[in-house]
Amino acid sequence: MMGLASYLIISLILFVVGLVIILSRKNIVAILLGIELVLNAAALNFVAYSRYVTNNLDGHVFSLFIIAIAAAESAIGLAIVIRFFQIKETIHIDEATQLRN
Amino acid sequence: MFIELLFLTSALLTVGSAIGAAVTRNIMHSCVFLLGSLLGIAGLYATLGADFVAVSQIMVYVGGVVILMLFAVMLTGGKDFVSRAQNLLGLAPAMGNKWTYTIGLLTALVVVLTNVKLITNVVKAYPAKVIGNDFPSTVNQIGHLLVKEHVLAFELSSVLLLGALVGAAIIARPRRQG
Amino acid sequence: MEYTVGNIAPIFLAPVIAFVINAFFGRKLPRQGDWLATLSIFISFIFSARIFGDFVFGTFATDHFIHKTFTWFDLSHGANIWKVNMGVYIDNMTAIMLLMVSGVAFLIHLFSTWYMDHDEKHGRFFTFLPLFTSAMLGMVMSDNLFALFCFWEVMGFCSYSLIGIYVKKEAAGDASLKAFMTTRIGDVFLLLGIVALWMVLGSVAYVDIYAAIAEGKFAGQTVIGISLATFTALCIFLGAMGKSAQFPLHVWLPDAMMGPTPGSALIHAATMVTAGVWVSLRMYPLMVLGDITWFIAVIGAITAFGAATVAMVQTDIKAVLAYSTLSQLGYMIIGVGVGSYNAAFMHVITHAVFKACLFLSAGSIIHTVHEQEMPKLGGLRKYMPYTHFAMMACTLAIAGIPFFSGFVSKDRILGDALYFGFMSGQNPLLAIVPILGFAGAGLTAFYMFRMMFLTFYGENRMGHHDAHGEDHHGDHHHGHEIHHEHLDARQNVPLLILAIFTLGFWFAGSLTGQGIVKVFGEKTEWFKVLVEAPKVERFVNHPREAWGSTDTRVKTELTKARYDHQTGYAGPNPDEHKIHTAHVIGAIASIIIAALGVLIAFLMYIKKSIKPLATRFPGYTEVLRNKYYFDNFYIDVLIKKGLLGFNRFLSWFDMGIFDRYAVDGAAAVNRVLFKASKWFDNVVVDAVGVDGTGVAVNLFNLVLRIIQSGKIQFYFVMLVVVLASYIWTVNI
Amino acid sequence: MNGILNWILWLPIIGMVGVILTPKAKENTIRMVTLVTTFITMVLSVLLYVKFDTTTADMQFVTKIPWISQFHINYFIGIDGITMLMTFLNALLFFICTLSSWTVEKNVKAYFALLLMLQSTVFGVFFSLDFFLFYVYWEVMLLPMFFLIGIWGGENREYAAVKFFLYTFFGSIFMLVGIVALYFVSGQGADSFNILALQGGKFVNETVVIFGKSFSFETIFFWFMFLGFAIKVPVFPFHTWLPHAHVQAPTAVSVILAGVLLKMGSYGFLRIAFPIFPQAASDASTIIAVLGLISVIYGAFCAMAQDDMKKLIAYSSVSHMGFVMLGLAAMTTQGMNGAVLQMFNHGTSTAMMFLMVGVLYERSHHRWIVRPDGSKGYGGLATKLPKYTTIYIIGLFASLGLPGLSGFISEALIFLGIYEKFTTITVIAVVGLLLGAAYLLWMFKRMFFGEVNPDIEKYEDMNAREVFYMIPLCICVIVFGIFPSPLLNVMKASVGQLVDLLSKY
Repeated sequence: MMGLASYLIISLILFVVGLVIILSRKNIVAILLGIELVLNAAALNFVAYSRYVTNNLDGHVFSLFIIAIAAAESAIGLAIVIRFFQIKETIHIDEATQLRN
Repeated sequence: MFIELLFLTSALLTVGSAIGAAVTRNIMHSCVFLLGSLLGIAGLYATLGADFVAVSQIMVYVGGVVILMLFAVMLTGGKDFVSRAQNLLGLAPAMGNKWTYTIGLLTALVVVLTNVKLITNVVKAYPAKVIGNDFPSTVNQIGHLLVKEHVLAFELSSVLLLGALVGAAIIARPRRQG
Repeated sequence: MEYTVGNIAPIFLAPVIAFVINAFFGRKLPRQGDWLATLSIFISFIFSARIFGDFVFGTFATDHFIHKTFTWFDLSHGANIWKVNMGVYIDNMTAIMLLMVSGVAFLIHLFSTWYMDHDEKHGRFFTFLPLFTSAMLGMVMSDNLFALFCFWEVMGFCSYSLIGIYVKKEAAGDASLKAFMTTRIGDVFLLLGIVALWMVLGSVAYVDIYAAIAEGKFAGQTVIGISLATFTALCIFLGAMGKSAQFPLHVWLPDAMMGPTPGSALIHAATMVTAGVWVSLRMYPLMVLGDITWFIAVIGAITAFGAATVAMVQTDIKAVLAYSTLSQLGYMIIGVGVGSYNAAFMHVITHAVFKACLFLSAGSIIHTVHEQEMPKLGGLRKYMPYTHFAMMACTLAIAGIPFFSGFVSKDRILGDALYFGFMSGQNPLLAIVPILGFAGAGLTAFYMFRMMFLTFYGENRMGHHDAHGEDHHGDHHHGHEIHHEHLDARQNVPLLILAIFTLGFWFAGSLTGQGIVKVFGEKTEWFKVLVEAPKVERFVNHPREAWGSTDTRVKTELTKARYDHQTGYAGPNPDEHKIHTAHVIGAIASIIIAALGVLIAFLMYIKKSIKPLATRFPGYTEVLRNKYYFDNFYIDVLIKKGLLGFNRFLSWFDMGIFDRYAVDGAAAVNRVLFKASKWFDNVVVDAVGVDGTGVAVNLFNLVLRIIQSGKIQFYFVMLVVVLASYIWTVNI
Repeated sequence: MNGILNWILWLPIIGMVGVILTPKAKENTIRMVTLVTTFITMVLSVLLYVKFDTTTADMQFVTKIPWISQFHINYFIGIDGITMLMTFLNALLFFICTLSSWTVEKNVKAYFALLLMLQSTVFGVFFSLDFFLFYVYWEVMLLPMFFLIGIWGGENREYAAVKFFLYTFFGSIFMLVGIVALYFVSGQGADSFNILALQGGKFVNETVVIFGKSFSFETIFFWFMFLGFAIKVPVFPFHTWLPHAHVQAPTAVSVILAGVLLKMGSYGFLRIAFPIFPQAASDASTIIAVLGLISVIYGAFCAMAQDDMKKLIAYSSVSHMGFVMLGLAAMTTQGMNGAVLQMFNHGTSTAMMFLMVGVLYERSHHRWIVRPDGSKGYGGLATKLPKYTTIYIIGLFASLGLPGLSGFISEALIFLGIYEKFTTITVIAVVGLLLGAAYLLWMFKRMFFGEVNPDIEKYEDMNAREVFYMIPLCICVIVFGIFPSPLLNVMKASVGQLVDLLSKY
């Protein structure tokens, strides 16, 4: 039951769910939430491979960096959301059109 | 046996919460489901013998990111919490409607098919390897790795975090209109 | 005589230096540098006169030439040799032309210092005039078509600048634009011809082209289905048509009279417009090889006759002269076409002298009385005796009265045309050439004397109108108070000098022009002897000198020869008898016709016993006044015809724009096309093709449109799809 | 000695740092720093010209330092004859543009910093001999350009900036694919990113399998590169970004855009597309020539229809760059030399035209030759602004190819070059010369002749600064029109080498 394949499948499910959230939601916070899931799927893959394939700890280190960067990213992202909300009074993604044309 | 139980519960928690987060139409609920999913992942890390990563996961995500998200949801005034009906400008509902979900699921299908293909290859390449239940502590080794081999990335990520911190503060700072 | 850089280059460089100095410091010089320009032309004149003396007064034989070259730039690399050589090519024709150009230009500069005095454009005028003169001298001296083209265009630029010199007049802008663009049509063809010759023969030096003709290098070469010789000859002649204002491209020359009169005299009468004739003469062997001489003759005949008819009804004194220039250029082109090489070139020279003088006389009149409408002039003979004398001499010359230069040159052209049209066994339709030629000659006599009679004879009509009461110069020559003309070194001495050279014997060597009463004794008929169509065989392996080297060739004595229009003096021509007959008939006929023309003019305008044209043939006069509706045809009809067709097609999207231009006649028919392409560019390619929301016809549209939609999620979908398709196709 | 080139490349960056360190309020200091930097760069480029060895076609002043050694990416720069001309042009135009930008008031510091950054990146594109470095500079160049148009542009600036960016980016994506493909095909060895080592038709026999079908490697990737460079030139179907960008960009940026950036496209053909894929280039020459011809004629027709001065000159750029493409397609000594010379000459003459438009715009704040309501935008300028008119005439006639000014020789060489290969195209292309004269002189007539328009009564003639920065261009246009040898001698060895290579295919 516990093999590389099962971890990969869990990671795939997480990734797909994150992707569905990103693609189907128009709420910026929700999109960020989806991104977190996608990142976690990737990190999980790293650790799984690290255990079952390479047998060293580089995967762990990498997932630690992913965690760090995801934290930074969500901090910035959420700050932008707040700022965006102050300007636009909404956090609907389709309103973010300042750069178009 | 304990490990397998832990794996099972963690996996169910992870997948179930993730799907819940995707399905629910309330952003608050979504965040809480995310919390569950992240906890499940921490459990999965534990089953892989990645104790340090699991703890970091709980501390950073559960303690930091999700809380931050909840704050953001609240700070944005509670609007768009739940699925809006068709509103001004004819925008799609904030938490998605059947069209957006259709697109999302179609894309997901593509991704799943693609990945299944990849995973089968991977599984063929690395046939199931029985790993003993020995879980030595990784903290010591990770510490060495971080300050020796990966020291540049480590330092850079610290700078990045600092920059993100300051940047986030500057961006989110309310400005006087005028 | 040795020729080095030192005694050839100043001819060209002296006016260039004057141009540069006047262009930068003209305003600071006394009299805005007009003396400098005049002086520089005089220096050119001195050096030209020396060359003329060497070549003409018996030092060299007919086929002698100086050819010095230098490399302008060099694109050789490795074994691939390709150089652009420039050089000086001086033969008898060049020597004569140099003297004529620098001499006439000097006199016109001298006159201009009087004419342009106190004019607001004085400085600018004396900047462009030396530049023009240098370009003309350079063109005459250059040894290849490419250099000729360069100077040709610079002359066009000077012409453009001088026509448009009075920038405040809208009409000056129109006229200058028209002049430049019309000649440019010919120019691009000339360039095309040069390019074709260059790439096939490897050189465009005259001597190399002659050698190539002699060696038969043209045989079998074709360009887009036409033989190379015909194609290049036609291209070069089209260039000549533009510059020499021949029939379909003639419309610019009358308008070019917007410029100051001395400028018109130099550029649009004496020199620049003869550049076309010059290049046709230089490339005469090519024209013969390409078999387009009949075409040249017909074009010349149409121009000669058509312009003469229009000149009959013009009332502006400069317009009459402009159309007479057109007509005379037509005669030169006839001369080229019918093989009258020598006489065509002689007409270039004689015409330059008398037409420059006529224009200067007109300038003298205009500047004195401030009026150029002939019906408002009259009786000026008493007030302006010197101008009258000069103008009368020139009128006699242009009208083809015996003893004057025009008779000599034009009569020979007409004699050859007669032979060409009736006796040489050509296509009988080509008889049109001599018929139109002779008719034009009669008209020339008529309209020139009409001009003389209206201007200088009869009662003074100046009192009948308010002749520019205020004039900004502070002069007081107007109304009945025209002051009596004094002999002035700058006003009328140049005219009188030119008038002296309207006598025929200077050119013909004999008083009558037919070799009967000889004036020059031994060197009789120098012009006939020295100028002849190039004999191409002589140029195979011709000598060429680098700039630094001196001329070491053995000089041969001048060889005497009899005039013979097709084979030169190579031997007895079986047709010589016929040609001689044609010339005799031609001479007699042209004397009669000219006399008839003068007589009619006399009866019509002095005796008033014949009703003037306008009352006799009102309909035809109207046609003539409108210049055969050429301007209207080019501007209004072509545009409007083209426009209406396009309008129906395009009106659904933009009616107003086209409507506006339908009324405006300034643009050419191209305007319609331009508008269409603008629309095409903005609406179809740009808006629909790139920005348009229309169906995604091609990937490019699709990608741009999607990126521009700003929907980040769609972006994601595309990303995923692309990645997935990558994985599926790569087959990991 | 090799140091000069590095100095030229990095001096603008040093200047940019200087500008950034200067306090924002000291606007004149900022301008002076920029001016001094560009001036020294120009002096260095003249020095480079003096030291340049014209006898060889090899790269000179070469610097090669490993950068990312895992992928064999080097900091590898050097110049040959073609680049030498472009270097000089770039240095000259930026110096002039700095002077002409003296009147920019909005956010001076950022403007000059971006201008200097742009200069350095453009130098980088021209100097790079490493493919990766080339691509980096090619892309980085977009950044300052995007902001310069997007911030200091006209009323519709964002649209123009985004359009410019996307168009170029679209092209460079294809170029990137080509670079990666070359990297793999050439064996990922030490010279896989070395432009010089890739040259010479080494991939003639390579094939590439796409969707199971086999294609000629050369053909596929030549067209990929073609797309990237053709958009930059721009060649006919890809030209629509140019009028927008030109109309919206501030004067100096228009000058740089027309004067230097367009040349990057044709430079790409000369340095990359042709020598690396000679077989495909030689096969494609007819198509390139036809596209060039369409650009010439179509650009001229479009220019004729414009009422906006800048748009007119923008379309004239399309037309003139069409001549460059014709010359490149000829692949003969005359045509190639003519094309490179035309690149330089178009740089100077179009720069003059855009600068003159800028000078007038500062006085009138509009660019209408004929206003939308049909009235004249100007009229009688020749009476009112004599100095301006004189310089304008020089630029105008240089643009339309009057012999004695620079444009003529290059156009004549191009015609000579294409005649043998594409006779029919030559016959049609000469019409472009005619149209070129028509639209320029017609514009001149509508603006400068006639009664003085009451609007322009208050305009002042060009001041000393404006005259000063026009003088170098006037000298270039006149001197190189009469003596083209200084330019031709520099480039003919390099061009000859390329012609020799192409003539084998």
